[in-house]
Parts: sequence; C-alpha cells; structure tokens
Amino acid sequence: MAIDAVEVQSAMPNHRSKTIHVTVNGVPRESHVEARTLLVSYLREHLKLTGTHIGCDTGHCGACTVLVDGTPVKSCMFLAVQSDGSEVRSVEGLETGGKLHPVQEGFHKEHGLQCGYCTPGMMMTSVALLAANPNPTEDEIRRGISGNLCRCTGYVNIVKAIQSAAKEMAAAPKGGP
Amino acid sequence: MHVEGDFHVRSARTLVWAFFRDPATLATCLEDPHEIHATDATHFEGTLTAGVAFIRGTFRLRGSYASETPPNQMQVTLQGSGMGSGVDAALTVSFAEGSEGTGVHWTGEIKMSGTIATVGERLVKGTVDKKVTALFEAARVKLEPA
Amino acid sequence: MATAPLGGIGVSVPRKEDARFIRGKGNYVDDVQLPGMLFLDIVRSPYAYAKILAIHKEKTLAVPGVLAVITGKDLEAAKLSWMPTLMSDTQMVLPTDTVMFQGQEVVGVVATDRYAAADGVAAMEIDYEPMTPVIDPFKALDPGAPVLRTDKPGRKDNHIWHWEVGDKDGTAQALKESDVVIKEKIYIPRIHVSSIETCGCVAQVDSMGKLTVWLTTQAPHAIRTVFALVSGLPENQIRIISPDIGGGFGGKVPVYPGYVIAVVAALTTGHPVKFIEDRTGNLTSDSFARDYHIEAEIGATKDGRLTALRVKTLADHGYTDAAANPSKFPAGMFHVITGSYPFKKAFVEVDAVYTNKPPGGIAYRCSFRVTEAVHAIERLIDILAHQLKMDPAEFRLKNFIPPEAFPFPSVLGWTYDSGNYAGALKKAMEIIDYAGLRKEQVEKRKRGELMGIGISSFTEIVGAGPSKDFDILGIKMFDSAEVRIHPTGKVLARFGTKSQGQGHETTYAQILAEELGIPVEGISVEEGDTDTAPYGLGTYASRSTPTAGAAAVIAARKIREKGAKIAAHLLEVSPDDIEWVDHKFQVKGVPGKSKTMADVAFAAYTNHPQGMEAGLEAVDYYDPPNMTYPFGSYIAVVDIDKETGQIKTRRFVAVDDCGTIINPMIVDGQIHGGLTMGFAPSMLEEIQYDADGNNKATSFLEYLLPTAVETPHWETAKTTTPSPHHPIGAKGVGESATVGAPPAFVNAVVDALEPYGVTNIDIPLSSYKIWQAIHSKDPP
Amino acid sequence: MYPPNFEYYVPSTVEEAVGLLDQHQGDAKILAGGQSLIAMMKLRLAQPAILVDINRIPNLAYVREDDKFLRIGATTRTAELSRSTIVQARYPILSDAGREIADPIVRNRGTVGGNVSHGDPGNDLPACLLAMGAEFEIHGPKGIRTLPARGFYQDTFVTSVATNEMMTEIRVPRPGAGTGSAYSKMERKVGDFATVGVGARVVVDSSGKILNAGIGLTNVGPTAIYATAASDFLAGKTDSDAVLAQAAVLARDASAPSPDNRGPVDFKKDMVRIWTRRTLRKALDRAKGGK
Repeated sequence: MAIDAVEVQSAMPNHRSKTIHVTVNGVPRESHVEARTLLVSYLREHLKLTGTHIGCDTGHCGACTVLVDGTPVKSCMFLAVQSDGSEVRSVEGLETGGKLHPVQEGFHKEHGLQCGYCTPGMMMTSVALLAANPNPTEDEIRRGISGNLCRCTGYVNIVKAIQSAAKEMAAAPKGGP
Repeated sequence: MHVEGDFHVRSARTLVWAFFRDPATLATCLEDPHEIHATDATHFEGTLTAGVAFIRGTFRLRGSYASETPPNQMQVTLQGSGMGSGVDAALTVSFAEGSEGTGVHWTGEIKMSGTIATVGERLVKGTVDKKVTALFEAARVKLEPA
Repeated sequence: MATAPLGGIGVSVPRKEDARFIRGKGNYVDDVQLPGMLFLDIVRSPYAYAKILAIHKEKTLAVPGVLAVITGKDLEAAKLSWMPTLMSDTQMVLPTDTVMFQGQEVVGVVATDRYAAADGVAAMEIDYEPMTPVIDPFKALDPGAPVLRTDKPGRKDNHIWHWEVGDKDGTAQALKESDVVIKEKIYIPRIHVSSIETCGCVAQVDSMGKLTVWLTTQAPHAIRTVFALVSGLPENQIRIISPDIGGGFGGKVPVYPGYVIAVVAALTTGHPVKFIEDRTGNLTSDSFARDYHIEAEIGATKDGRLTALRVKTLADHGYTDAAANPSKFPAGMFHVITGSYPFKKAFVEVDAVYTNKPPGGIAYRCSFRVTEAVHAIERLIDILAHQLKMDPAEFRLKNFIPPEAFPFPSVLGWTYDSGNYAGALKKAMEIIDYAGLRKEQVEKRKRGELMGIGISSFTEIVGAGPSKDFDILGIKMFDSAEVRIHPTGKVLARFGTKSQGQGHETTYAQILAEELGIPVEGISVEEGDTDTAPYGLGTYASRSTPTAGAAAVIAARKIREKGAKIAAHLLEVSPDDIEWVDHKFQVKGVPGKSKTMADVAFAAYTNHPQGMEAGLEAVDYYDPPNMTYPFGSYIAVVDIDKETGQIKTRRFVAVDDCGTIINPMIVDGQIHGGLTMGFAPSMLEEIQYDADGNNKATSFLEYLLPTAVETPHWETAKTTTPSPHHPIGAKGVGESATVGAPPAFVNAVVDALEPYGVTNIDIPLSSYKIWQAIHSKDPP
Repeated sequence: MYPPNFEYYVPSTVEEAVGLLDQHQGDAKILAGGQSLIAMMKLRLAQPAILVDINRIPNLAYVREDDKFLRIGATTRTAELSRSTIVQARYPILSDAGREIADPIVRNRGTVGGNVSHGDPGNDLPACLLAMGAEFEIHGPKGIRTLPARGFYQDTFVTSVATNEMMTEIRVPRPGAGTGSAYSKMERKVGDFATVGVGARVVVDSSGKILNAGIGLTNVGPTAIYATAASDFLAGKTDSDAVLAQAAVLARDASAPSPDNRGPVDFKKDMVRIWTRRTLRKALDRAKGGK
C-alpha cells in the first residue's frame, strides 16, 4: 500500500496562523492556531475540552454551541482566531465550585436528555436564553432553542428542564451562576 | 438541464465549422481562466477555473468531437471534474448555410453531479446557462467579419 | 412493593448516566484521542453510476500532512475490497472499477490531522466514465434495464428476492366475496436516521497485534464477529468498544466501509486511525430506511366487518441488500400488517430490487418494516371507514381483536401476546374529546375551514427474537446479562446490548434493584466492551428490555436461588424455609427473621456454606419464547391553511401500552422522541434522488430535522397490559411512537381534505402536496 | 468537513480593509458573520485565498436614526436588528425579518451587511430593503459611493459591490406618517431558506388611500426581486381586498422561481400571490395604527 511519509510544514506562510489569547471557562489561554482552525476544533483538539460536539458541519444543528462573550455561537461556524481576546464558555464551564448550574440540574431532573450528544449545546443556549429572559413562556423557549436540534427527546422535557431551571434561578439569591 | 440557442454570422460555413472544430480556437471564447489543448485528432483536455462570484473551482476537462458530418453538424462532449463534482455536457452543434453566412444552432444537455448538484444547484444552474450562452456569443463576435 | 427507596420497577428514577453527559464528560467516539493518532477522510463519488478510469494520487500525496491513499485496488490485493452485509449480500468497501451510487466511498485519505485529510480529499483527481443510472425501482425490473450487480456471476436482472406469506387464492376469493374493497398505492419514502452524532471509529493495533476498535455501534458483539469473518483475525484478537453513542435509531447497526478502511489504515501505518463521518457522508452513504412502494387492498362486509387483506410491495434496496433483518424474514416483520384486526384471510408479497442508490432497508427507529406495515394498514382502515361512511374510531372499535382473544394467532403467522386495543383507543378519545372535535369539525366545514382528526391504532412487534425463527447471519437473537454482587453488596452488571440514549444504566439497574433488593445507586451497568460484556445481539428494534431486560431478571433470580441457600445457612434454617419477601430472604412466616441481599453477598465471600462455591454471580442468555406486541392509539388534530397548504398540528394524544413500565419518566421520554421521529418523516424528512441519481438532501439544509418550533406538544398517557411471557411483563417501547404516529398525521390531513375527495397523500406532507390536492379540484 | 487554508487579516479601519481587498483583487473575501461563508468553505465551494475579517473595525455595528434615515452599520448582527426598539417601533418589516433569518444562534453572528451584500436570493433582508427604498453606502479604493437597493442585485451572488469594495452602511429612509411595513416568510422549518418571502411597505393617507407602496420578494428568482408593477399599481388606490388581490397577481408575475425541494414553479408563484396579499394586509393594518 502506498505510504508516502511527508514532513509536516513547520513554518506556515505569513497570516496563515496566529497567536490568540482566549479565556476559556475562566482560564486564560495563549495558543498558536492555523487561521482556518474552527473554534470547535480548538476547544476539542487543542484544549481537549470534548464536551462541545460536532453534529452537522453546516451550522444547522447547534451541537457545537458555546458562549463567546456571553452570546451563543455555533463554534463550527466560527474561527478560533475570531475568539482572540474573548471569553469562551463551554459546557465544562457550567459547573462552578462543584455545584451544577441550574440548567444542568433542570436537564437531569426533567429528563431533558437521552443520548446526551446535543445536550451541551442545548444547555449553553438555555443558559443564554435565561440570562436574557429569566421567565420565558413555552413558546419563547421553543423559539429560543430552535437553533439546536435534538433527535431523542422530542423537546418536551427540554422545555420542562429550562422552565425548571428558570424557577430555580428565580428562587436563588442574586449573583449566582 | 437543457441548453439551446442559435446565432447567425456573416462568415462562410467552412470557416465557422473550422472555428468550432479546433479546441484551442474555441477555448479562446471562454472568459474564465483556462488551459486547453488537443490530445489527438478528436480529443482535447485541460483545465478551467470557473464559478459564480466567490464560488469558484478549477475543473479538469476532457472532451471529444463525435458524430461529425462536416460541415453540417458535430457533437461535442465535455466532462469536467472539480469541487467534488462532475459537470458533463453533450452538445450537438449544427451549421446551416444561409444566403448571407452561417446559422449556428446548438442544443444539448448538461448534467451536474456531486456537491454542485446537491448543494449548489440552486446557485449554479443559472450560471451554467449563462456561461454556455456567453461562450457562443463570444464565438459569434469572433466569427463576425470585421 | 416497597420499591421507591430501592428505585425499583415503576419508579421515575433520575438517570444515572446523566451525571457525565450534563458535565460534558461523555465519552463519544470522537472524544477518543490517542497518541500518534492519524485521521481518515473519504473521497466520494459525484456520480450515481460510473466506471472508474483512473485514480491520480499524486496531488493528494503532495498535500502537507497526507500520509497515505487507500484505493479499492489496494484493498483488492488483500481481498478486502468487498465485505458481507448483514443480509448475506455483498457490499464494496471501496470500488475497484465501478461506483454504484452518488456519495459512495471511492478513496481513503490518511493524514496527520483532519484538516490535512480534507485537503487531501479536495486534491484528489479521479477520471470517471459516467453511465446511465437505474434510479426508479420499477424501471429496474424492466427487461431492458442494465444489470447493476455484474459482480455476481450469472445475474440477469436487478431482482434481489421475492418473499410472500399467506393464502393467495383464499385471499383473492375472500376479496371477491367482500361487499366493499378499497385499494391504495402508498409510497413510504426513503429516510435517514440522522442521529446528531454521525458514525465513526478509532482503530488501533497494539504491539501484540490485537485490534481494538472504538466504534459507534449498537451491536458490538455482532460487529466483532463480522470483523473476524472479514479480516480472518481470531475473535480474541479483536476488541470492539462501543463508547457513549450520540443516537443510534438503527443507523449504527451495519458495518460501514469507513470502519474497514480505518482498520486497514491502522494495520498498515501502525498508528491509531480515527474516522468520523461528516454529515454529507452520513446522509449520502449510510444505510437508509423505508423506500417501500406498497399497493394494498382490504375488503369488508357492507356492515363494516373486515374480511381480507392483500399487499404487493416493491422494496428499493439500493445497490446492495444491507438491511439487518432476521435471515428468515427478508422483509422483516412486514407481515404484522394485519395490524390490530382479526383478518381471516391475508396475502403479502414483497419483491426487492437493486438500484443505483446507497444500501437501503435498514432502520429509522424501526428496523423490521413494522412502520411500513402499520402505515399501510392504518391508512387502509381509514380509507375504508370513509368509504363506508363510518366514523373511523367506531370502525376500529367494531373490528379490533378483542382482549379475550389473546394470545391471538394472526392469519399471517404471529401470535400476539396480549392486548386491549379498544381500551387504548377509548382512553385517547376521552383525553382529546373526540366527540367534541367531530362536532367542531362539522361547524368548520360549514365555514369552509379545513380541520382533520386522524387515528392510528397500531400493533407493534418487538423483542426479536425466539431462536427457532430469529437469527442474523446465523447468530441467534438472544441477549444476555451477567450480574456480579460484590462482598459489600454492590452490583456490577454487564449486558450484550448497547444503550444509545435509552437509559439502560438506569432501567437495568432498576430491574436488578427490584429483583435483588439492592438500591439502584449500588448497581453499576456496563455495556459495549466485547472484552468484558457477555455476547448479545445488541440494541435495536426495541429488543433490549424484552431480551436483555429479561436476562437480567433471570440472572437475578439465579442469584436469589443461591442466595436463599446462603441465607438459610446464616439463619440456620433449611433452604426450603426461606422465602423472598419484601426484597429480603425471610424465614417463612417469621417477618423479623431475615437477611438482606447485602448480608448474603458478604457471606458469599466470607462465610459461605461448606461445599458451595464462593461468590455471588450469574449469567443468563435469554431466548425469548415469543415476540412482544406493544400497541397504542394515537389521535392527531390538524388545521390546514387552505391557501398555502401549511399544516398545523393542534393536538396529538398518544396512548401507549408497553406492558409493565420500569421507569415511567424514561418511557415518556422514549415516546416523546419516538413521536418526533414519527412526525419528522410525516411532515419534513425525505431523501430524494433526481433522475441522475443525485441525492437531493446532503446536508441539514435540505434534510429537514424538526426543531422545537415545528414539533407538536405531545400529550401522552398509558394503559398497561403486561406481556404474559416476559418475566416482568415488559414489552419494549422505543419504536412504538415512530411506528404508530405517521398514519395518524396522514389520516388527519386526509380527513381534513375529505371535501376534495382525497384518499391518500404520501408522506412527507409538504405544503406543496396539500396545495396540489386542494387545487387539483379547486384551482387558484 | 473543514475549510481550506487562507491568509487571515484583521483590519482595524474600513480604509485598511478596502486596501486589502484592492491589493488582492478577487482573491480576498470579506469575513463578516461568516454564517454562509464558513459553511461554503467547509463544503469547499468557496476557497478564498484571503479572508479580511471586518468584525474588529470599530463603529461598524450600530442601529441609529437621524432625521433622514435609519442607519444600520454593516457588522450589526441580525439579532440586534430585531431587538432594536427603534426598529420595532418604526421599521417592523426589519424586526419581522430579523426574527425569521436562519435560527436564533446564527442570528447572533450573521450581520446585516453580510445578509444584504452576499447576493443570495434566499437572504431575507434584501426584499425588505427593496420594499423600503433603502440605499447602501459602499467604500472603495476611490472613495465612498451610495447605491439604491433597487438595481443593486444583478444575479445570484452578483451585486453592484466590486471585489475591492465593501458595504459599510445600510440606510432606510425614515417612514413618514401613515407608513406601515411587514415581512412574511413561508418556510418549511426554522433555519430554512424561504419558500417565498415578501416584504411590503405602504403609505396611506387619512382617508385610507394608498399613496405609495413597495414590495420585495425573497427566493423566487435569481436575486431578491422588487415587484415594480405591483408596487406602482397600488399608488393612488383605495385599500380593498380586490386591490390587494390584483397587486398580488402582479407580484406573482414578477417572480421567476426555480423548482426545488420546496415545490415546483406554479406552486411557488401562487405562494408569491398569497403571501403578497397577506403581507400587504399586515402592512396596511400597521399603517392604520394596528400591530
């Protein structure tokens, strides 16, 4: 079988790579990445944060959703170099001080996940949704998560999970997660 | 997709035939960057960089002339591959002698397959049609006596 | 039963597996990262049918980071260019000379990272000579059609197999004698499971030559056997690990070419090789479901009693039969098509054909053609009811197999275990206020508004299956559980199945908690590693609870038998005086005198009776005596925008009966998901091919998975009719809703369009089709 | 699915961005929201040698109104557009559209400038801007020019913006009294391109007479379409169902859809008719003070 070993080019042409400074889940990072490296690849391959998943490759499923400066983005439609100087939060950053985020609690309590693959992206969207609208209606929730596809749950329990999280967050003292 | 059209030029039919029969000459009518050469009497090959706006790719081309009845009719088949796709054309070009030159009529089918057909058809179908029209229009202009 | 503290049967125990998933700590195949790992990407055919003239590797090999290019010719040299399918057909790993469908794997490119591999794929130059593909399955049978499988010596046509069951002449006679006969053509289109995680693997060969493959597979053991058969490697040198799976729905049962190429790449490079399908590869080349062209007729007496059913079907299998049906049943359980009704006569035939499409006939949350069968019968029942001017609910209630008829032998050879069909339908009608809706519909019709009510009263058939009839590639369709109780009373249980989101770690633990009296937290469930799990056929076709769930019960009861002896020893009584009461070993009639399973477990390692083996464990390979037959009645209410053809599902009530329920919360979740996967192909999803064989849905831009906005708000309820032959009466539920829902939607839409004389619309019910149905009678 | 290599530049001024575009004529492509471009690059349909990321150019993301125009900066996210209270109050056609573009997460990245200048007939904003009589500010190496939306869309992906130019501002004329506007999108599901989208603007006088109107159509031709005959027809007419129905027929006749998975040509044309009528009605209701 044809196995032609080829040396990997060490020096990329100018402007094809870049050093970036990103704070990921509160940890400042300095990394050198190819300009074409997708944020999802940066998180998964460079930082070994494999909680963020790739689902559809074309920006339709939202499995790769993370928060960049608090805003949900599809990290497979976003270059790592574009996150330079930003704060990125992924599913691994939801639990703080050993305490689950109310959204994580809600998904567990209300059976808002089955295979778990879309769940991290779905939860990141939910976190941002509740930050913008602490008391959403079912319709607002359904519209709010319509950029995230779930193949297992039929969304019923995801809606309940977000409602449950909303309730818990409303009850919690301010300054929580 | 079906393509069809015609034009009339004030040039002699043999001249028009010869123009179409030479891949290198015909290639001068392509506005996109290309490199095309004959490989034998009836075959040619090369590359063409084409697309619409920023959706562009380089296609490897292989073509041939067939069913020729000079100077009445020829069939040109073209196979292009690039961008994970295939573009296959089979055109019949007919040349009719008129009182003041030659009438050229073309008709044929262009098939797209692979990525372009499945993802980009919405975007490239019109382009292909326009490119074919532009090619024949360029030929007409070149063939028109000064 | 004091099950709540244990988390036993009937309790909505929150799922054990969630702990890792909600923290992003799941371990899916793409999360496996090994030192020195290389990446495989695949060049796919742009053509549906073409000769490969030349493969020019140079530009690809010149791409920085690309290490190897693997072609069909390379594999042919190692006799690996073809592999068997699960239906004993053959499938190309990579083509040597001809590509058979658009999107087919043509060349493997191995590189140091994914980006380089993708560059290598983009740089690949292949010369093809396109040929005219065979796309229409009916034309595939034309005498002049090109013979596609020229690799098979002596083949003269594209016909794969003919299969029939029932009484042909008797059925013809019965139809002739029927007062009313209706006939309908129904096409159930090609669809794709599209789990959010695509398929993939990581193949590694260690220094001792042992092959380990992390693989998105629902059936790790069966896959290991297939790998052994294909590669010639001994089975103990192959380890398949099925890690967390991001949705399966049947799409992760087959062996796909990419897996074999990855293994070959790992063997030849000496490096671990990862292959993760991209979505386009997933949508264009993985096995597809459905694609059944059904022509069916049923008859009845004029007072509305069903008489006979006749069905003729053409199955488009693509270029190879890669279904995963039991070998005796090439059309799966399609002959459950008599449904919930006691037909006296029936005849069913299916012909399968090859076309230039990817392998079809596998699963979409139903592997065994039950969806097609239920769709046909529940549509026909509705058409016939309308024809007879009877209310479709009333018509069903009049014709259902009555509860007292169970176990019921169906005319086509099945024995339904238990059922109460009228009970489920009446409950659904009550919840949705069926009578009120019909009244509303009358009012709306007067105003020219289009509202429809659709019922589906389905009978499922799951839990494959009894070894006398069921095998895949000769392997009998049992499943297994191995249960070990540690000295401290904690349990490790391993299964031959593999969860893909169904929550096995929780439900199996609940079954064991109930049977062993050990709280669910103390029970760990493992699946998916062929080095440790007992052999089983895996998870698909709603078979886990009916088979492996039963195995867990039996294994636990074997442990209890031994435990009783140990308890007797500890309590200094005869084993005959011990009974299992309130999840404890108790001296008969002496409630205070008992030992828990934990006491017994400790003793099994520290103080077991002389002459008895130490330890407390058992294995069971469960061979079910019959299939199980979950059922249910669904009612959909739709409103249709007359001008645009848009459908709004106003309500959908699903009453399911899956026998004994282990975890109500999980069962409801399964039904929500199943309903959504019944809704999706009813309204949105379809893989269509153009005349040249181009797949018209190669990304989620065109393959339309419903979002939370389109998906109706599901209302669920239950009846419980336990299976008499399953040790705890459970039946399996994963598929039911996907199988049962589509005809409810179609029946509702056709009901709404009754004023236009419509009898059938094939799914998906696009706005265009509805608009067309309306305007063919009432032009805009 | 991974994009090819490219050189990446992050200009901090419009001039710098235009300089880069000019220097690499044809090989450079602007990266704004990237929600179309990056997907196309991953599919390897687009392989620009150079990406000019304009997201860090300051003062390009804004929605503000002066006495003449609503001014929208090119890198304003489409999500911002529908959140803007000015837009909601006075340019509901844009907040309607802003809620229909792709899906909520894509809208967090996708930019107004990108949606408008990409030239994809499936994008929703062009039809709205055609209806509103908007104009675009375009920076090039030789300075700034302003182009009206009408006439801007030449062909699929082909607009009046040259390869060395960049759109910097979208200007929507301030609506006068009696103006109502709306956008409707018929889609198969959230995230889909429109089967048909209709943007409508109407101005009525106190008697209910339509003074003038503008109708734009999405995804029913090679470009977004301004339905001239339908728009002109409405001027001077008194609002009635019959008048709207007639305008809808004219809009239908202005469309030139291609058949695809959404349906064949006759269906799509009929949908242009239906949605034009409905959208006009909504715009008229708004013009008369309704919601």
